[in-house]
Amino acid sequence: MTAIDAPAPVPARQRRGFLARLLGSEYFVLWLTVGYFLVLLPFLPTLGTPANLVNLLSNMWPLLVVAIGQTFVMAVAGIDLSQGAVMALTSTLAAALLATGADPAVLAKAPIWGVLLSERGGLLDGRGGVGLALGLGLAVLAAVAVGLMNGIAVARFRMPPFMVTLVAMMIAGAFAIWLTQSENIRNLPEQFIALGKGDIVSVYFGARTESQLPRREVYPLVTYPAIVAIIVAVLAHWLLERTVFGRQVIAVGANRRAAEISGVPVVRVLILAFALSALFAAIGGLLYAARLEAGRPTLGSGTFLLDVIGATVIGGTSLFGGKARVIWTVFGVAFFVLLSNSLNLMNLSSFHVDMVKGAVILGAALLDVARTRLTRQALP
Amino acid sequence: MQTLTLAAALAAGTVLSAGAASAANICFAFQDLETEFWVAGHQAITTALQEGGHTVIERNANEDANRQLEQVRDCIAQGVDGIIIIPQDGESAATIVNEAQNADVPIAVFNRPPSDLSKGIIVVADNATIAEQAVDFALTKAIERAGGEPVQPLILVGDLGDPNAVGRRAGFNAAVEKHGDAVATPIEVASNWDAATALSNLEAAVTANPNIDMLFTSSDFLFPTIRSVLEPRGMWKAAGEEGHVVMAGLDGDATACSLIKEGYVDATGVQDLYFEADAALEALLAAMEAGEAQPNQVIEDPGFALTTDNIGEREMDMWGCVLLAEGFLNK
Amino acid sequence: MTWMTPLDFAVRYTAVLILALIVVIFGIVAPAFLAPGSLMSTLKAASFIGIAAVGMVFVLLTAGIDLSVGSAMYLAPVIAGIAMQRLGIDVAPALLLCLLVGAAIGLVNAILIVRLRIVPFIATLAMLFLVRGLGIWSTGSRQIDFPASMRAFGQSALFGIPMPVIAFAIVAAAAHIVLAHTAFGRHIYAFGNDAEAARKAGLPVRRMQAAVYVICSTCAALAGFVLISQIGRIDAGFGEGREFDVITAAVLGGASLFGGIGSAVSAVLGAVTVQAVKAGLVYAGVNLYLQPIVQGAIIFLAVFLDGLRAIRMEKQARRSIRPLA
Amino acid sequence: MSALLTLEGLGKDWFGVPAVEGLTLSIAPGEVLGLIGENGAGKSTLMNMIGGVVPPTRGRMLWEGQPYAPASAADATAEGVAFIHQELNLFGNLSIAENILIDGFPRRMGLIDRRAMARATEALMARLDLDLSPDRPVGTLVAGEKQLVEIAKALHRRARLIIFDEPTTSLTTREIERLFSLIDRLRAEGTAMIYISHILGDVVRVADRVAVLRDGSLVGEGPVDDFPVPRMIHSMIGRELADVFPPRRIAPPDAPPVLEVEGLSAPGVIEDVSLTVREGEVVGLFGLMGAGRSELARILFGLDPAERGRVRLGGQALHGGPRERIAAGMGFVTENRREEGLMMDASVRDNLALAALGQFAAGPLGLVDREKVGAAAQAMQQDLRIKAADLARQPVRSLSGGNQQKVVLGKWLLSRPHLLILDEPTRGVDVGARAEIYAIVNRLAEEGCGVLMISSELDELKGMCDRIAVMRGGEITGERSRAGGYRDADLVALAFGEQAAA
Repeated sequence: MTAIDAPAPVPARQRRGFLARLLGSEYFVLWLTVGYFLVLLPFLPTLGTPANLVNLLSNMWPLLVVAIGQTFVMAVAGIDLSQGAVMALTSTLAAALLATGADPAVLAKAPIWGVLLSERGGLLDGRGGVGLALGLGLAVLAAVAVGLMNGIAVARFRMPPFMVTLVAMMIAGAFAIWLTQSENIRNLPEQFIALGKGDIVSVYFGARTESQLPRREVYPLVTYPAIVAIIVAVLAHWLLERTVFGRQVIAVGANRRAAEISGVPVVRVLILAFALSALFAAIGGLLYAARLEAGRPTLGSGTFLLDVIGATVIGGTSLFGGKARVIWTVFGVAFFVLLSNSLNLMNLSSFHVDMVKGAVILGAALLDVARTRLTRQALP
Repeated sequence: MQTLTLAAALAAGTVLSAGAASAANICFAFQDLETEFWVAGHQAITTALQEGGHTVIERNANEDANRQLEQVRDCIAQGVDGIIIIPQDGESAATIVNEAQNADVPIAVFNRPPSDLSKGIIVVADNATIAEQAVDFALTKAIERAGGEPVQPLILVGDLGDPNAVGRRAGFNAAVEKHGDAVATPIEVASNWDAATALSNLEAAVTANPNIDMLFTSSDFLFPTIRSVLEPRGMWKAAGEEGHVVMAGLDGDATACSLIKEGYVDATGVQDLYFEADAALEALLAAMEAGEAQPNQVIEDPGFALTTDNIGEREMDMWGCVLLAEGFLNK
Repeated sequence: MTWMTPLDFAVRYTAVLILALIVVIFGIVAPAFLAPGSLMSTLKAASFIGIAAVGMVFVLLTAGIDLSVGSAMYLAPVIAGIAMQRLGIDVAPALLLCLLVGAAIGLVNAILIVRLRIVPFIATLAMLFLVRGLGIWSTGSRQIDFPASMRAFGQSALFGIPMPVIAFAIVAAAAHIVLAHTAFGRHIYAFGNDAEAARKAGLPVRRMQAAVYVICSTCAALAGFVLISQIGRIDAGFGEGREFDVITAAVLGGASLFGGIGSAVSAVLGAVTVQAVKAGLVYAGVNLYLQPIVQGAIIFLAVFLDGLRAIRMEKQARRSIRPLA
Repeated sequence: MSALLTLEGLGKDWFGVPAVEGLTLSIAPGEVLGLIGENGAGKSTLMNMIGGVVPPTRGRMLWEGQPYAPASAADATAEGVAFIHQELNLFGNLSIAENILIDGFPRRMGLIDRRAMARATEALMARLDLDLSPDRPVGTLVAGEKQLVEIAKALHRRARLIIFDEPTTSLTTREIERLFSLIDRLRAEGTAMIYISHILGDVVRVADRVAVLRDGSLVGEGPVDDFPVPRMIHSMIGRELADVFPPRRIAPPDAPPVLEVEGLSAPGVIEDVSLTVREGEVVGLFGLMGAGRSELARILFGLDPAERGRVRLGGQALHGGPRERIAAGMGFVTENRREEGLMMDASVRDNLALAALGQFAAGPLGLVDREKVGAAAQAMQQDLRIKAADLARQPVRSLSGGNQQKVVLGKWLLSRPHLLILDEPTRGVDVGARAEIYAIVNRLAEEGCGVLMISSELDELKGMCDRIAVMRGGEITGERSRAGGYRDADLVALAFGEQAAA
């Protein structure tokens, strides 16, 4: 239909059904997640136990940070396949700089040995909080450099994001493995590890009868990763929704040529979007490294990337650009994390897990399609 | 750290405690199921547990250490009585063991040792030394055959992101060094633990260097791939025949067993899968029985190289030969 | 255009020139790379990803994507292998069965995308898990050993040309004919260029869109079969992550992820280029840790040159108002 | 003469609201029916029913006396209905021949017979005086050529009813003449045609009969001779419309210049272009398609590079890209609002705010003040009378062409330009909205803004501009001022060059 004289949209009817309102809502994926949780709860009581909820949240935080980065790239109609490799690179570099010691039998052959890392530990070990901040900062900087290069290749040289970031994934990932000659770097300083699981507020359910609380029933509620992720999410939400830069990101994704003519610095916006993606991947990578207590050159490999992209897209962000919200990504990540957590709790044979996972993703997609159709009916 | 105590309205029910080992929930988290070794290990452990009347909760991490950590945490949240893991690598294993012990759940680590051996029930097999034994044997054979000429070895390296692959490569290199000038600089070929990659890379390597005398694969599962490269070139010959390339592998799977018997393969490094599985299970169940929440114990699997020389006496010590006898290779 | 400056020529045939350059450079570093046998073995190795990439081009032309190819190239040969083991069927019917399984996977993709209107990315992502799960479930994660006849087939050759290369050539030629010389093929290009206009023009849009997914999965199944027939065994991890290699090959050859641009030739070029780099690194004996880095750098360069080409062509198109003085 | 297509009491409801009501009308072979009406009058709905895109709610259609109920576009095509849309349905990545034969390739042994295809195409193209290789990709053609390809497609299908929807909007004068003589020829051959256009002069020129739609109903119908332009306008809008080109104070010739262009050249595109636009002045840029007008605009706006020459805005030399030019006070309404003007799926508000985002940002973080944006958008909506229900949610895609164009204008008005370049600002816009757009431009000029207006419609330029510069082959061939009087022949001669003037 041409848009020429499409009738003016019928004003939303006042008495729309509950279902239609639910499906049409911006928060659809949230309701989907909650619905999935509630439906499964009677069959999987463990799902709602405090211990599991704590797990759910702690699994969610780092993935969320990474997926928010992906959201920015998708908003400009790009894709970032290099996030996993960037995580690996960041975690390896940070660990090499900050380790409190290293085993020469394991790492002596690595190119970083004697340069960044030695028996006595990393270059920045033992310099207190400043050293820690510097080490993390340098590692993040390396990641951002990868992101900037991705962005420059895409924006200035018109290279397809898929290919650019795929190559970046190959190179950054292989570079990280080469740096340590495949070895993980252990002996991270206490403060670094605390970043991964240190709790700030914990709760205990039960009567206070014994003098010592049973460790198993103390649940970390507010943790460092939670705080990092929430700060990142709030800032990213602001950045995308409220700032000039954020609106320009959306404009570039919606119509690059129109954006350019309207004075949007398209090249700069594209480069920054890729840099942000790498930045957030790096932060996520540090959180993962901290909770695994090691710098890992293989972090984020395998199907991790599919989780990131899948969660972002399920949330509602479009792969074709111009349609992205951080809040959607929060919901998408919540759904994906709940999905894999519930699969863990279902006690499926490992021979069935993949099939169920595929089926649930399909189910979610189908619901989304139904919702789009219902809401489309409101507009001719 | 500040701990808030909330008097919860939730009645804290008595959680399943240890001592119920007679019919326990055991979480079995493994890193992958993609080669015969892991499939056989998985089968050995699950059947042993099920026969003991225990409930097995399986988790496959698909080679993702991070996912494995999440899976084990989910197991703990579910209130399992004990955990067996086949970790992705030593570093994540150490983290996971800590995690379990902090939650008072006994844990045993199977096959890949954590970098910290002081915690948990640990069954250790040293990839490097076992690989070194097998390669050493193969190189000795190859040097004998070469009659003075330096032997040209080739190694199919696994995924460089996998510590097992790296350990095996280290063992191979150690054996090569031991023989000094009798062995030329090895040709390294990447396989990424993938049959298709191994096929194309090995084919390229063999075309570039047709004069290979000895070949070591970091995992036995690649032998069929090797065969498909060597056979058309007339290099797939049994030990007695002209043009035999001396071959060694590692794992000790059923294919390797049959190939050793047929004379194509000369040696394979064996981890005693069944011993490892039994030892890990026994120690874990014993700890649960005793109500120990943080059992610590190191059990060593010395491993050995099954060779054309010792196959007569040690055949049934290799798990792959046992499987072979049971008809695992369903031809 | 009746004449071409060398630059125009370079712009027009970038992909071919890049491949030629790679072959020459590796040939200088490692002369063995240029031996006829070596080139043939490189082609043979390229056939695996190449066959699947040719199928992928169909999907990419419609601005779709198929992430399930890695799983299809696992499940289809697995089913064929099980049938060979249990029913004792021969290679030819097994191949047919394999292709049918591939087509069935494609049909499910097609139904999800065309009828249920799920975004291709999500639909095929779900299928990636579902199909692999089905394979793992049916094998119990164990390997499938094929009878000897399978390897006899896989290692056979015609006039000295290995079977995989022949299969690759047939698939590429057939795809080229379909895409360039049939109504169906041209309709795919039309659809990829402007789906709405294609619909308005009354083209059989839904049927066409369904067909490309069937073709893609069938090609993936064939790719898996051709590779596995050389080895005679399929392990549980086979094909995992290959979707990226397949898409890379297609895109490197010049196909666009946004539809309407690409050809069977581009998929062939892309697959052969990637494989030439990989093999070249092995011939040159480059350190294993550095191989992926060098490989990435070369692919980057190829994409970079292609980007320059696009920018230059754009400039040429703009200068059309008045003759250059 | 028996009717080819008859409509009997045809009606269509959208969500219970009638869009077309009780329409009875017929078209005979060899007849051209001019169909006019404002946007939203129901023309598209009617055409979609004839074209099989939507089924009617009430009434029926007859094709040569037989009931005609196409279930799809393909049905209608098979029956012999062809559309020449304003937005052409062509595939840029396919050749001319392939586009023409897209739904019926000649085949040999199952494959496309390329030689037969070329033959068929060449014959058709000869009929249309289109001198191009059939293998040329359509993406490389200019708009007029593309439309001829579209018509060739209809001819190839032996269409018996061809519906032209705003066919001349992107054509040059010569191409329009060619189109009209083509229509005459088709009429003589017995083809029935429906000609939809906002350019009423064109309707008078080609149509035999006129049908006027208003609010979904037929409000006037009869031979074209009974419908002089004023009556057409009256029927369409239901009231008298004052002169479409509202009178405007002529800018004083001594007003300070806003835009000064001196010797601007870009090899292969433009050569030695010099031009001045003063404060409050509307300067027209006339020329044939491909004369370099849009290219000049792109260079002025910093989208394409120039090799030599100077561009000054308010006395300041201009450098850099669009961003710098916008900051200096330039605005650019491109000829193609879908591709370059709007984010079609974004809301009206977001589109309006895009070029002036910086104005709405506050604080060191550059936070966009949403209330300020909302207020500005609302003010702009009222100011320009943009018909949209929900500025914050409604996607621009759902607006009519005229309202879309107003959104583009509004976007630039928000950035408060000193110089606004308009490239075909009324393309695909109906009479009512046109007048509104002209009024907006005039008001802008009165406020002191310089306007450079590119158009292929000579009437529009004559009605609006203080001066008209004519371009040909990338050069400015002459300039005329309103004071000196505009003569069509003179301007056209400048555009065509000497031989045409002779």
